[in-house]
Amino acid sequence: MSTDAVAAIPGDTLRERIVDDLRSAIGDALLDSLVKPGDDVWVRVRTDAWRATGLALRSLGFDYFCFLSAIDWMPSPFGKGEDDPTAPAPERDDTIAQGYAGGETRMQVLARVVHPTLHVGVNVKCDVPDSEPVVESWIPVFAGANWHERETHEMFGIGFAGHPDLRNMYLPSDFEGHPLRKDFPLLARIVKPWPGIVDVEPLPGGSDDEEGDAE
Amino acid sequence: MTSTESLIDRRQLSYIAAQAADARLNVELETEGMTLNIGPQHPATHGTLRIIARLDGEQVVWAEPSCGYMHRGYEKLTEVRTYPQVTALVNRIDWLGSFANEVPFILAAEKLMEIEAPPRAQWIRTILFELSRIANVSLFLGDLGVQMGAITPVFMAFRDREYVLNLIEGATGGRFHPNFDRIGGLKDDLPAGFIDETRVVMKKLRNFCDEMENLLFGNEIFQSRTRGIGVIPKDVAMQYGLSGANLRASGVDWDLRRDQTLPMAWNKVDWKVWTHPDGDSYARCWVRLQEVRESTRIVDQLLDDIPSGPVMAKVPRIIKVPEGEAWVSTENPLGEMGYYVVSKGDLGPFRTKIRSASFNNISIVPWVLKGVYVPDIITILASLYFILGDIDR
Amino acid sequence: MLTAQFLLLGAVLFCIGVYGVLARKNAVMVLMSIELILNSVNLNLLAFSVRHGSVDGNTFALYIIAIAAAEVGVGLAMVLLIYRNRRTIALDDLSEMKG
Amino acid sequence: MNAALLAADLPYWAQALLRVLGGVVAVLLPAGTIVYVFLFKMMSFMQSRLGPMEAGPYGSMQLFAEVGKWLQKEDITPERADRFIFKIAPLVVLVSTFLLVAVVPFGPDAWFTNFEAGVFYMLAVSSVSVLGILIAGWASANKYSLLGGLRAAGQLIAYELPMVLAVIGVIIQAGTMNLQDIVLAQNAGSMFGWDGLGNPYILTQFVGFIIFMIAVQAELTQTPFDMPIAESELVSGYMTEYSGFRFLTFFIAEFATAGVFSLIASVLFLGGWGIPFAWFGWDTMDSVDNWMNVVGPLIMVTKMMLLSFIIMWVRFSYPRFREDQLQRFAWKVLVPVSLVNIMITAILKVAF
Amino acid sequence: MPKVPGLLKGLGVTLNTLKRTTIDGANTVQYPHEKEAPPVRARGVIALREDNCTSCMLCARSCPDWCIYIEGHKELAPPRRAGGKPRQVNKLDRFDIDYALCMYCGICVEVCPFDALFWSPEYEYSEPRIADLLHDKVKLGEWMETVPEAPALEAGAEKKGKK
Amino acid sequence: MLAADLLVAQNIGFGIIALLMVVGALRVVTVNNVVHAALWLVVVLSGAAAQYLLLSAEFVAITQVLVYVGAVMVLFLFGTMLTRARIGAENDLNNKNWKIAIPVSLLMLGVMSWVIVDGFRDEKLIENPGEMSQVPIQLISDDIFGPYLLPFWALSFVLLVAVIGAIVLARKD
Repeated sequence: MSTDAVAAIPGDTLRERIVDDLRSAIGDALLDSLVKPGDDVWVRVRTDAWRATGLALRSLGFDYFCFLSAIDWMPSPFGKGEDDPTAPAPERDDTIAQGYAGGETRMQVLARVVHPTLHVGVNVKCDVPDSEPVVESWIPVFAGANWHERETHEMFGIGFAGHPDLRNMYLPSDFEGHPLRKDFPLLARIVKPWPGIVDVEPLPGGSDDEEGDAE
Repeated sequence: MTSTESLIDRRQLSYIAAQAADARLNVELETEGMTLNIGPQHPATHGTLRIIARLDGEQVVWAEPSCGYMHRGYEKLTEVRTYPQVTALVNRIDWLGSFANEVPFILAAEKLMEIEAPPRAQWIRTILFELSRIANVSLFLGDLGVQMGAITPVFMAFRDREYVLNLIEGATGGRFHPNFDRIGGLKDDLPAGFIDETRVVMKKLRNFCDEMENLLFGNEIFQSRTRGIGVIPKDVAMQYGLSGANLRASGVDWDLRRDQTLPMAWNKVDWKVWTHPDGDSYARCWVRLQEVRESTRIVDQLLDDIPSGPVMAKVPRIIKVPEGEAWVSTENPLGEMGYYVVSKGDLGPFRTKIRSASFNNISIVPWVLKGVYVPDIITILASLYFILGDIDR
Repeated sequence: MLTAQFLLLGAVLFCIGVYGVLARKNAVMVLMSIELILNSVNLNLLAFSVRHGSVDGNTFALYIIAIAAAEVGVGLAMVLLIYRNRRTIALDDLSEMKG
Repeated sequence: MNAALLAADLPYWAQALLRVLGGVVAVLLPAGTIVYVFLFKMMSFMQSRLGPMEAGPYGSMQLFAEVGKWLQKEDITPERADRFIFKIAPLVVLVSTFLLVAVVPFGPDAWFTNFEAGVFYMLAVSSVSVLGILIAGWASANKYSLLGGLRAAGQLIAYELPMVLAVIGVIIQAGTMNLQDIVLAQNAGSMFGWDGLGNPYILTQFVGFIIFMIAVQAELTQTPFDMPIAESELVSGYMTEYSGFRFLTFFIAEFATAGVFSLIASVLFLGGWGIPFAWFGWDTMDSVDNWMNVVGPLIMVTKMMLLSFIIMWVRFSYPRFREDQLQRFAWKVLVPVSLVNIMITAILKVAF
Repeated sequence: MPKVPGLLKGLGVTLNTLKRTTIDGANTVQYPHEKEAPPVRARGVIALREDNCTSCMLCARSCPDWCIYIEGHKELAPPRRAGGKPRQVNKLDRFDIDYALCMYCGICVEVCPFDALFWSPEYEYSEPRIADLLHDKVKLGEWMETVPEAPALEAGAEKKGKK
Repeated sequence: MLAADLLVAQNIGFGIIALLMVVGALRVVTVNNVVHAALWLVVVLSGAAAQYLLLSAEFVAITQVLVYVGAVMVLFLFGTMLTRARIGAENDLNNKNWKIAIPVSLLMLGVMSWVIVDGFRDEKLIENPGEMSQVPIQLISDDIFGPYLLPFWALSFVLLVAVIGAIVLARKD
């Protein structure tokens, strides 16, 4: 019955122990970590230790590969596409702010592995150098990373050293650009103006500040 | 190459050897190699998946799925939409079990907002979640027959799935895309008469499961088509991140409904996680059949004691989710469906990584199809059970 | 009906078959030509069977058909073997009897 | 159909014409009936639905609508196909069906031809359809079609052997290869000295009957042996590229052959145009009353429907085999079993 | 190879279904002749009560597909109380929903603060031309007749006024 | 039916079928597509079966259809499709001495026709065509299992050897 299983679900001490174990395994390659109480654990590792982290996690018993992706922390220069195309472009905050466990670069690779018997997962992040966006491939660690890395490469333009074939998964092979990067415009929001821009025409000659007593 | 890799290679080789030993007539006529394109328009790939298979006679030397014919870029789309709008969007990922897609996303947003739906909402969510699982997997059971040439099961599946869809539509208004979950609860309460109807339907579905067991699973032809075909060992399944029934059929006792604490009602009732040690196509199909049965049991028990009360927690009218990151995954009909939501405190998510089950499940295809025969491609694909929208997102 | 008309038909088929065996390069085509020859023989056998009012001709025609089936079976197996090893079934290229 | 009945009075050409017309009726009528009763209605009912209901009462005119639809469809030939062969292939298959029906006796005098070696002829002619299927698959210039054609050829050859062997038991028991005589032998026969029931060979040759029906199922490429057309694997196998009239030809051939094989099976195993308790002691073909020429065909159609029902029932219920399993089943199960059956039959024949 | 029981059981299932369909009738409905009534909550088509609409643009703004087009102008209406100031009201000029784009999420119905939009379970409005799926305010108003009452709720639900 | 009628009908039938067979046989050895050649061969073989029927050998004719058309030709087509059956013409089906083959076979034909015509002149196949009836199968079986039993055994052995040989040759390993 499920009550035993619920009892076995680990608490935050276990999560902290996992971080400690990982730190002892990879040393100072572990840059930062965050244990959110009752929730989840995030660690950030050095770029050159990306594969080593994977191997270390496997040896810690994290055999289940959940997903691998990336995050582009740059705020979108296009907003939500709900601006009036005739009006001047609005000012937008373009400071890059990374999320949990910090970061230094615009893009981060994010992966999640899970311990199949302890039922606890770890979110691993690693910075992707802005100059040369390449990290090590995780295929030798988890064979299933193959497709995830292909997808990430296609969507973010992040290279994976040691990946046998980084072909596009979804898009045509001659597609230019990396759609999930924030500076890639979403065409659907550009070709057509937002119907919410059009507002009710004011009363001819009437002043706008005057409020009727309706509703 | 690590040691595990060579182990996998060895298993793969022995698997190929075993398959080759079964060669028809034991006389293999070697023929010119041939590349067969299965799809994108092919009756076996329910959707527009394309499998490029290099054949030697009828044996597959190398196979590679090529997806993307239905890529809709949902991860990008979520970045320009508000949270309620995203709920309508994620319905369309696994379109056969739509309601189940909404739940983890809403739970992730609720986690970031640190609110929890009231118990009645949790109960109803769980009931609808399981109903969508039944709707999804019962279609799988019927479709399985069609993939193997039996045309009758699919009609029976559609017949009984219709009852479930009627229930979902009666409660949510949407037959396929309910869009019923809201951050903090549900859009509305159940309509009167829902509980009684559901009980009747659950009985019908258990009957449907019996019929499938007699018509398909007990059939020796079906067994000889599926047993020992497409064996996925435990460690390979874990490496590729298989989930759901595919993982449990490889003998991994892991069900996210049981093994994590979510504000849902699964751990309030008595049910069983089915596993199968074989890891072959038959095991995958069999586990799914048992899961449909188990789901009907869960629904029946949940119906007995729905708590009364509101279905909506107190949430602001304009929902802004506080800054943070959250990962929530649930055991969807197809497997583990998770959302990694990054919020910057806006009306909509900053980035959403949609971890869909089929993407991982289908990524094992090149591995598992090596050395099988053309008819087995179909069996294995059918037993892995994917939804195109769930692969391409 | 004359005896000669069947025999002449047989002769024509036989000669066409001989031409095929001599002129064809493709092993399968040669086998087909041999079938032509065998059939012309059968035609003769049956014609004489009728001519002499005996069923022996029928019997041996049946034997020949059976032999032909066996011959084609083995012949095609050899062709496939050759094709597998050399990727061609042109007989001219097969100057040596190595597998 | 009763061409032979009128043979004495009619000139040569009229006889021939009658036979051709009779043959067309004997092929198209069962095909149409099977398609409507089983494919449209029984299948639908087995799947909790009603099937076609719009064309005519209970959709009874649906078949004509379908034929009309097919006839007005464009006759597409793939660009890289071998045009001539592509076009004649369906006709080869259909010709095989027409040649098959020619030996089936429908009554004491209602037959098209009365071959001495009728059973043997039937087996020979049924194998011609393989040729049509094979060249249809090849000429389509489509990989699925080619695979389907090759599969069909392999399967049809593999199942011809059990079929021949199953029939040999009947031949041994009846002592003749003439289908008409086999009917007579069954109905005029007796079991343990009691001749009320006659001696339908389904009782004494039950194993043979089962093997024959399995082989028929395979010859017709119906599920569980439908790999050549395997919808979910090969799209439609050798029929993939066919449309319009030529697809219709394949379609008619498929169901007409089902009907003809049912007819032959009922001749071989169910006593043909005779029924138990209505065989009034006739012991030679000439002594059979003339009215059997009218009743006989009706009895035959009834038996055909019965056997087609079984064929279709299995078709709608089972998943399909895999190619190698099918071959193994034919060579390792059916052939040995039928050989043993022949042996036992021969021994018993000699012993009694 | 195959043992008999499993194969026979399969035949039994189909025969049973055949029997059931013959006796109890089919599970399907002969569609154009008889129709199944969709449930009350079914999201078939959106109806517009034009009087309630103030062209506040909320629905158009929250539509994920941008398929609602609203144009309106302000206008002076006679005062509600005698002697009062003339009110300024929003008058609706255009209210179109493009059903070729709509994904039936129902957000517009929910966000409408003035109860101007309703779901109707009506579903037979397919058109041969895609452009005809753009329903204008007249057509949307006609759907109002088909809008049903909200259903009663299941036992244990907290009663609350319709929002 | 009159014997003379039958004779005319049979002769016309013979002529048509013989013409078809000769054309078919010529196409078999000249056409430049393996599958087409095989199909022409089917025409020849079916024609041969019809000729056998004319020669009152019903059983042999049916066997011809069963074995040749139903099995051997299918095997041919199967084999060619497994190896290299392309759609369209192939150029290199003839070898270089096909030019010599023509006079050789023509010479043979000449010699043989001269011998046949000289030897049989207008000798009738059977004196009274009306008496021609199909050979009873029983006679054939008596023949096979009587005087010609030894060849039958030898043949069975040959067939067995052929089956084993074919399997051994075609096996992959």
